[in-house]
Amino acid sequence: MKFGIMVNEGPYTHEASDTAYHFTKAALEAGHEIFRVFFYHDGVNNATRYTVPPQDDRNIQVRWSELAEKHNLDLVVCIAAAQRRGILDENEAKRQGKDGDNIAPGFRISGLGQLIEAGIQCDRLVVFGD
Amino acid sequence: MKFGIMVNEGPYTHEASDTAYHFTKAALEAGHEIFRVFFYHDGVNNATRYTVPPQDDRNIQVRWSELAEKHNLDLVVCIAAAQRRGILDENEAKRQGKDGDNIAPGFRISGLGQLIEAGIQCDRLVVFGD
Amino acid sequence: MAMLHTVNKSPFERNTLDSCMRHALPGSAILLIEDGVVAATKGTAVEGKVKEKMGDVSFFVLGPDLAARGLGEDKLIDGISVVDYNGFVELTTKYDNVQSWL
Amino acid sequence: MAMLHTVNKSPFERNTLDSCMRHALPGSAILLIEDGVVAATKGTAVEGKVKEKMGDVSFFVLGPDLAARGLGEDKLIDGISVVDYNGFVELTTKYDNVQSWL
Amino acid sequence: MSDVKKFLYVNRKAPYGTIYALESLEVVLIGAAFEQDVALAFLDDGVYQLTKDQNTDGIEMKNFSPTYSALGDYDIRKIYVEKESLEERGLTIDDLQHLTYEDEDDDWAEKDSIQVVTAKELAEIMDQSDVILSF
Amino acid sequence: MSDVKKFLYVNRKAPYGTIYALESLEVVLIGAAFEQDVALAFLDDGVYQLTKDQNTDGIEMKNFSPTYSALGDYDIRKIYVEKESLEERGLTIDDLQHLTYEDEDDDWAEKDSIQVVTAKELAEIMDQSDVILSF
Repeated sequence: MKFGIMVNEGPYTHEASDTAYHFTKAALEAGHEIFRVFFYHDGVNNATRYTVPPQDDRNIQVRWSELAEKHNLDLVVCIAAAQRRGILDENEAKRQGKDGDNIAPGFRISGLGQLIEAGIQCDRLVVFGD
Repeated sequence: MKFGIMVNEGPYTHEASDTAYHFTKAALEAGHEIFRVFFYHDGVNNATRYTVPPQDDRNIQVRWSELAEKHNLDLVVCIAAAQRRGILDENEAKRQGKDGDNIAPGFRISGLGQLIEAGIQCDRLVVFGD
Repeated sequence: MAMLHTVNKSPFERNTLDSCMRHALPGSAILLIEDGVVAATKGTAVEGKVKEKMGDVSFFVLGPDLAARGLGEDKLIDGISVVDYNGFVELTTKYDNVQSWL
Repeated sequence: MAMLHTVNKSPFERNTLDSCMRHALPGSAILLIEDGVVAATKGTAVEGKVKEKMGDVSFFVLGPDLAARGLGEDKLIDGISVVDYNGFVELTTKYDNVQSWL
Repeated sequence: MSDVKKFLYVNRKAPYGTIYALESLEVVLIGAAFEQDVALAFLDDGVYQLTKDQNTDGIEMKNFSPTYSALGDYDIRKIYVEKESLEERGLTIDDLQHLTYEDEDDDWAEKDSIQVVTAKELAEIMDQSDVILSF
Repeated sequence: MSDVKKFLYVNRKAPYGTIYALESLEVVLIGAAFEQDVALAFLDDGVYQLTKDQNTDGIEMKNFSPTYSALGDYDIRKIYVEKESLEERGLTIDDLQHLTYEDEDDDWAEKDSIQVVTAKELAEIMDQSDVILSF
């Protein structure tokens, strides 16, 4: 089956991103296709490479980036939600006149249409949030 | 009176930061002292200068930074909470080997002791959260 | 001591107001803010509980949050006082302490 | 169609499970995850409501979340099935659709 | 798979206290361009999103409630409000905005977008949807 | 103002679903160095923070529950658990970790840190506190 995944909360604060990660990994292991993981609301905060979690805890951002690399996942961060919360890639930083960017490897910034497209294309859209 | 303010949620997602801001401003206008504003949990996300809110909406970070400048406020971001969520100043970026920082003017990163101190020193500690 | 309690969540969504009312002593006050303001309106499923507690405890509601949600003061339960942010600050100084029910 | 509903909040804190149960049709399933798993345990104030709904709807609970909260499978209401993340994925494929109660 | 899917946006949270209502609306507006079969459901505290006379001057947030009245122009005609949720909150349909659309199949007559439905009816609507986005 | 203030940490949320329980504990540990009069209250879903046998291998989060048993070493002796909250959740004191401290005034005898209190008693404890931190 073809899955779309939506992540609506930031890392560490809510379990949503953890559950979405374990679900995505299990779906891939079962041979399903992950069409896209879409990060919305505070979910965009999963995409900052500036996090430094305690050494004895999981690194949520790195875990997503590694899963994306291994399975060629499409991790999409909503641009409107990202602007409100300070998640930038190089292009956005330039466009907004900001002096740096913080997006992590494997994530890309795009529009809400990517979420609707996932809804249309996928057999199941599974939402994880608060 | 001497007030301590604690902000536990990020900007835009929850109203907590807005309410804390309006409370702080009203307390200052009434002649009270704001000993410190302490940002904890997702509250640390108020301190990123990378946000670009829509033009017809308030800019929560800028509002805090300006209030701090005008009234010489002490805006403290918890270091442990900031590390988990990707909020860095120049020192922290260097120490953690990150290639940039995102802290906004008027905020400083420090430890949880600053919160306890506010509890000891202030007549009232008012907490805003989810 | 007399405490000022703040409640910022809807009583229809969370147990926050219930828990606050269970622990608010006579003579204390409850200030409804943010999504919590909906508990101050008439004709709701929680109106009875709020009115009962009003015998013991003073209720206040944050006006700017009420207005944002389109809830006019004509919709308020009688006896609940509306305050603005200045009034919120005043209440924290008038009562001996503040407890935020998060 | 038969829907898989997910509930991730405690029934003691929020109205999520109540709202889900009010809208879950016979033949659908409810999967309790994250803080929602506490609704699957015996002897609670919501046990009766859950048991009543079990006549119509299948209940599942996410094992890793149960274990994290120190709730052993011996504490579960009889008839609620434990699944792991693989089982969660399987349920989403077995039912026609998924609705997350956020 | 048919060409058109039934999208249902489920709104269960009050506005302004959290951002979910506003950001849900942003999805709806973008989604309207995709020519799918779109419906919105307002239940639990979500019904507060549709109240009349919202005034956000005091909290200094953007008042996004006028956007709901523009949904008709986006050809969004199915707005379901749950009866039980209104009653629990002491609200009636008269407390909500009057939302309409123009029906091109009926000489552009102005019609009501909001339908008050029971929980049982809403459960059926949910059951018949292909994509459910919850906010 | 007296030299020592009564700090009360109010814990109302379940662990792991959100980070509040863990980050509350981090404040408690730092706060212990300030020689104030410290008490912890666990009510509503906060009582789940103290359950025995938490195993987070499956969710791959850090299991922070062993930290509660170290609180005695930080001289934190007053841990209040609300009776009504336990009952509503079908829990008893036996479902919780056994937390203790050594009483220096009583020849270092090991004593229970947890006291099960009623809502009414907890209300009085809250009322007598100088600084209330809610998580």
